[in-house]
Amino acid sequence: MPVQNNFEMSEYNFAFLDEGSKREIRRTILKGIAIPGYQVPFASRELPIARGWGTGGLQLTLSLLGRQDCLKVIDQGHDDSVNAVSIRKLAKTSSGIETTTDTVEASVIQTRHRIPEEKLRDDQILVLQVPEPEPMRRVEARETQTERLHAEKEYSSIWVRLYEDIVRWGEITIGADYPCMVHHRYIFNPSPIPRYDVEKLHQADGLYLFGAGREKKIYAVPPYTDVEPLQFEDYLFEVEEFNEESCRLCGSTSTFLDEIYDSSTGDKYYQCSDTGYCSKQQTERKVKANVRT
Amino acid sequence: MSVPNTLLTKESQDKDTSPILQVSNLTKRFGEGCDYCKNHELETNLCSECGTVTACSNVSFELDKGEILGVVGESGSGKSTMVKCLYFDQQVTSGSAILTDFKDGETNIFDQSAQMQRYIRNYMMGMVYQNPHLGLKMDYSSSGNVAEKLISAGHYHVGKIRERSSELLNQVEIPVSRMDEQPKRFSGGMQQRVQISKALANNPPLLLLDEITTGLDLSVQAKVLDLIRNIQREMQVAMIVVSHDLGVIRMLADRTIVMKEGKVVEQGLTDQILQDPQHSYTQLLVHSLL
Amino acid sequence: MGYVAVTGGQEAIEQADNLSLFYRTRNVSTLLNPEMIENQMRLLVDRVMGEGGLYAPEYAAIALKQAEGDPLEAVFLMRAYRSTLTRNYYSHTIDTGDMRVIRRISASFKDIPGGQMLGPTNDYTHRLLQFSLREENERELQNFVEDYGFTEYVEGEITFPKVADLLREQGLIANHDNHEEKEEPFDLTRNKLTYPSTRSARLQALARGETGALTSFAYSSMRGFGVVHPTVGELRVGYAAVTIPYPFSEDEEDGMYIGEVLLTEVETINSFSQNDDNNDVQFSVGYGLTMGQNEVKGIAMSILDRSLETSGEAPAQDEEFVLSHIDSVESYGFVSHLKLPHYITFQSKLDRIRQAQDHKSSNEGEEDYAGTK
Amino acid sequence: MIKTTNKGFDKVHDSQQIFRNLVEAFSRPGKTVNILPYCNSINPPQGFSAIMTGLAFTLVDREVTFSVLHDHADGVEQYIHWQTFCNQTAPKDADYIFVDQYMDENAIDKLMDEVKIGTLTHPHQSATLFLKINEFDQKESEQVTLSGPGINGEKSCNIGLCEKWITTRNELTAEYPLGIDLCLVNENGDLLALPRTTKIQGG
Repeated sequence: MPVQNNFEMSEYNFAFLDEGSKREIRRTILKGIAIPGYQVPFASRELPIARGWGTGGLQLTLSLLGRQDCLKVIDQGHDDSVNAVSIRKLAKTSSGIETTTDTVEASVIQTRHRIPEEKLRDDQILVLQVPEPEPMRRVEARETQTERLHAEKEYSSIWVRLYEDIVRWGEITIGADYPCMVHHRYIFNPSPIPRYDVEKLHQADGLYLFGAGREKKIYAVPPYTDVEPLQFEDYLFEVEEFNEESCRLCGSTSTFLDEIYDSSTGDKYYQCSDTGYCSKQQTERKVKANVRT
Repeated sequence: MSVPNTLLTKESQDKDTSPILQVSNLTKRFGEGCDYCKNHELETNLCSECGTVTACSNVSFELDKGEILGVVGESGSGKSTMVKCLYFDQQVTSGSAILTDFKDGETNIFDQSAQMQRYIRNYMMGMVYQNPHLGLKMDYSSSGNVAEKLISAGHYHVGKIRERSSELLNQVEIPVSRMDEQPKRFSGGMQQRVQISKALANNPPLLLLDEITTGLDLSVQAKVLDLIRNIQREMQVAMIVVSHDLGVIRMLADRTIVMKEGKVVEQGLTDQILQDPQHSYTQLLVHSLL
Repeated sequence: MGYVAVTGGQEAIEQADNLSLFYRTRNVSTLLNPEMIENQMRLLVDRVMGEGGLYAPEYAAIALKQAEGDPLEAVFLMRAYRSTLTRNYYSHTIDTGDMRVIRRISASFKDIPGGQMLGPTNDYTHRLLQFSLREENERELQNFVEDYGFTEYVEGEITFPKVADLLREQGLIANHDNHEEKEEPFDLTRNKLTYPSTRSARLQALARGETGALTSFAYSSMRGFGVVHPTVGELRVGYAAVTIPYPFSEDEEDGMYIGEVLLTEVETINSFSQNDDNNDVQFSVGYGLTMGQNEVKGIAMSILDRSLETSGEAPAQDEEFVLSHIDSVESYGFVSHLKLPHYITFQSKLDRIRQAQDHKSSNEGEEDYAGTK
Repeated sequence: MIKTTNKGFDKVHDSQQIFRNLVEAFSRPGKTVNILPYCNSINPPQGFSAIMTGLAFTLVDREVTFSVLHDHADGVEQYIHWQTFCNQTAPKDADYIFVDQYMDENAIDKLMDEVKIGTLTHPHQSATLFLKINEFDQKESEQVTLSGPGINGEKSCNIGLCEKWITTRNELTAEYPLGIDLCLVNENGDLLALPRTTKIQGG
C-alpha cells in the first residue's frame, strides 16, 4: 500500500528552505544571541507543517542543520509523539542527516513543552517551539504597546498581575510558560515548558534558541546567562510538586512526571514525561537487577 | 537593573538652596511648524501660515524643594501640555528640564532615552491626571494600583507593598477593608484619592497635579485640596498644580505662573498676583474670581 | 494502555496517511486529474492562488486535489511550497491600464468610456441548483464551445481607460502620495509586518488575506462598525503582462516579458474629504487587487484599504486587528494546533489549581489574602 | 561582469559551517573558532581577505546592506555585490561592515561615531562589525577581562585590539540594549566575537 506525503529529496533544497530564507533566519539568530531575551522579528516562512505546530522551531532547526549534525525531536518529552515524528521526518528526509532518540547523542534538539532531563552540554543546541513569544500579551493585546513596554523596560503591569494573583488566590497562578527576566533586561516567555524546567535555563552550559513561526519572532538564551523567574521576595517561584510520587516504569522520583489514568480501571499513576531518559533508566535498572541475581 | 541606582545624586549634598527642577524654554508644537511661526511672536498659538499649534512656547520656571507652584490659564493655554511634557507623556519640540537629583544635576531630561525617562518617572515623579482613567487601571485592585508604582520603583516584597498601600490609602481616607476593591467600583472623588496615593507611593520629590478637582462636587473638591495641603506639609513634596480655577491655585500655590496661548504672561508670588495682577489677562482672571 | 495514544508515532502517522488515501479514493469511479480541477474549478483555483500568494494554476489544482477540496489546506500547501523557491527577481510594476480585460463594470456611471462589459459572471443568474449538471453531455458541450465562436482579445488590442482616471483628471479624486508610488514596495515574505505599517504592506497583507475573513471585516464596516460604505467605481478582471528587469542591463527599466497573470482590480469611491495639500474637496479611493477572478475579495480589500486609512474605534479601522487576523495559514494553523497534546501545560495548571485549593481551605474563616495575617 | 571565481565555495554547506561557527563564537564571547577550511577556496579581488569574503557570503544578500573599509573598497564592494546581490552603502547605514584596513584613531572615531546602534524598540537594527586584526596575541595589546552572557564568570584573554577600538566600542554599548556587535578575525581564519552584552575591562 502506498504511503503518501513522501517527497523526493531531489525536488527540494537541502534542509527544505531556500538559502535566502536560511540566511535571514541565521542573521536573526545571531542578533538574538547578542541581545538575550529580545524577540527579534523575522519574516517567517510557511512550512509543510501548520502554523502553531512548531514552524518557528523547525525554521531554526532547518537553518542550523549541517551534514554533521545529529537531530533529536521531542514533543511533551516524547520522541514518538506524532508532532515530533512528523518534524523529525521532514528534517531527516530533506537533509539526510542522522537522527536519534538519545539526548546524549544529539547535537541539535528540537522540543515542544519540555527540556530533556539530561543536562544540555556546551556542544548542544536546544531549539524550543514557541506558540506565544510575548510575555506581556497577558496584560496587553497590542503589539505596538508591548514593543514600547519592552523598549522602556516598563514591566510593572505584569508584576501587578502577579500581585493580584497573590491577593486573590494566595499564590501566583501561572502554570507553564512562566515569565522570566533574562540578563536583567528583558522579560521573556520560556515557551510552555513546566516551571520544573525553568531553572535549567539559568547559567546553562548550552545554547537555547526559541522560535515563534506564527508570531514571527526569534530569541535566544546564550550559555552562562542569568535567567530569573519573576518572583516576589516573600512569594517565591515554585516548581510543580509530585509529592514523592515515582515513575511506574523506571522508579524515578527526580524527574518531571505525567499524571495518567488507566483507561480500564481509572487508577491514577505517574510516568516520566521524558521517554528517552526513562527507557535509559529502565535499561540501567534491568542491568543492575541482572547483576544482582 | 540596567539603570543603576547611582543615577540618583546623594541626598547628603546640600540642595536646600538650589531648585529641584529648572525648566528652560520648553516648547511644544503640534504640527511641522514653518519659518513664520518659528521666528515670529504670534498673537495666538495657531499659526495662520501653516496651521501648526504651538501649545507651549518658551516656557521657563524653577521649582524649589517642597514648594507648590500653581499654573493657571484657560483651557487651551498649554498648561496641561506643559505638565504632560514634564512627565514625558508628550515629547517636547525643544527646551530643557533639569532635575537636581538626577545624574549630575546638569542633564537635560528631555534628551534622555525612553528607557531612562521611564526610570525618572518611576523613581522621581508622581502624576495625578484630571481623568482617573489615565492614572489608574480600573480593573486592578486599588492596592494593586499603588503596588504598580511601588514595583516600578523597585519594591518586590508583597508584605511590604501591602503595608505601604494600606498606609497610603489610609492617608487618603480609603478604608483598608476596601483596599482590594477595584477603583471602578468607587466614586469619582475616591478614585481621585486612590490616584493621589498611587502617585505618592514612591515618595517622589516631584508631584504633578493636572486639574485634579475639575469635575468633582464642591464638598469633595475641598476634601481633595485639604489632602494635598496635608501631604505637602507632612512630606515636603514639591508640586506643580495645574488648574483653570484660580480658587484652587489660591488655596494651594506659593507661587504661580499665568499662561495664555502657550506663553507665560505673568509669574510671581500667588498673593501678589491676586492682589496686584499686572497682565490684562491675569486681571480678567482675578476679577472673575471676585 | 489507553492513555499513550500517540506512541508508535511513526506507524500511526503512516496509518493515518493511508487511511486518508483510502477515504479519498474508496468510492471513486473516475479519478480527478488536476487538469479537470484547473479547468472546471476555475474560481476555486483562483482563490487558492491568491491566498497562497503563488500564481501557478496547475499547482493550485494539485493542491486542491491533495486537500480533497479544502481551500484552507490547499492554500497552506501552496505557501509551504513557495518557501522553497528562491526569489531571483522583482517584477516591474504591473500596469493594469493595459490589461486585456475580460470583464469590467462600474456602479458609478451608467455609461463609461469603453462601455460596461459583463464578461463571465453568475451575478444575474438565478441561484437554482441545476440538476441537469448530473448529466452534462460532453459532446453537446464541445459543440457549444465550437459554436460559441469566442475570440479572445489580443494583448494591447483593446484596453479600457480606467474610471478612476476619468475622475482623477477632473481633480475629483485625492491621489495617494506620489512618493508612496515610487518607494520600493514592502515585501511581506521577507519582512515581518510591524505597526504602524506602510500602505504597500497593508495592501500586500490584504491581497494575500483569506477571502472569508476579508469579506467579514469589510461587511462589518459597511454595516455600521465603521465608516466605509463605498460605490464601486470600477471592477475589472483581465490579464496583465508581467516583466522583469533585463538581468544584464544597467537600466532598471529594460524589461523582459515573462508571461501574463489574471487579476481582479477594484477601485471603490468613498465619501469626500478635504485634501490636506491643496484644500480641494475630493473623493477618497479604496483599492483592491487580487490574483485570479475573485470579485468579492477585491471589493472587500478596497473597503478595508480605505477603512484602515481612517481613524476610529471600529474593528475594521484597527490595522493591527485586521492585518494580524486575516492570514489563513496563521489562523488555520493556530486554531488547529489545539489538537496537539498539551499534557505538560495541563499538568502544570493542575499543580496550580490544587495549590490554590489548598490555600483556600487552609485560610477558611480567615482573611482571603495570605499576606495580611 | 566579474567572472565567478568561487567554484570551490559551497553556498549551502560551507556557509552552514561558517554560520555554526559564528553561533558558537557569539554564544561564547572570547572563544576562538576557526573558519579557514570553508573560506580557503575563495579568491576575492584586490587582496581582500578571503575570510571576510566567506563571512559576507554567509550573511549578506539583497535584503540587507554592507560596507567595506579597504584600500580598494570599490572593487571589493562590486565583487561582493555581484556575488550576493547585496547592496553596498555608507558605513552609517550598513548592517554589516567589513574592515580590512589599518585605521588610525581619527578614522576609528569617525566610523564608530556613525555606525548604527539600533533603537530601544528595535535594538537589532544595529551594525555587525567584522574587524580584521593581525594577531589576537599581539605585543601591543594588553590582556582584557571579559564578562557577560556566554562567559562563565570572567575570562582573561588577548583580543588584539588597540585601546581606541575598545573605548569607542564600550561607549557605543553603554546603554544596553543599544550597541554594536563586534567580530574579530585574522587571516588564519580564527574568529572571536564580542556581542554588545560583553563587558570588556582593562586593555
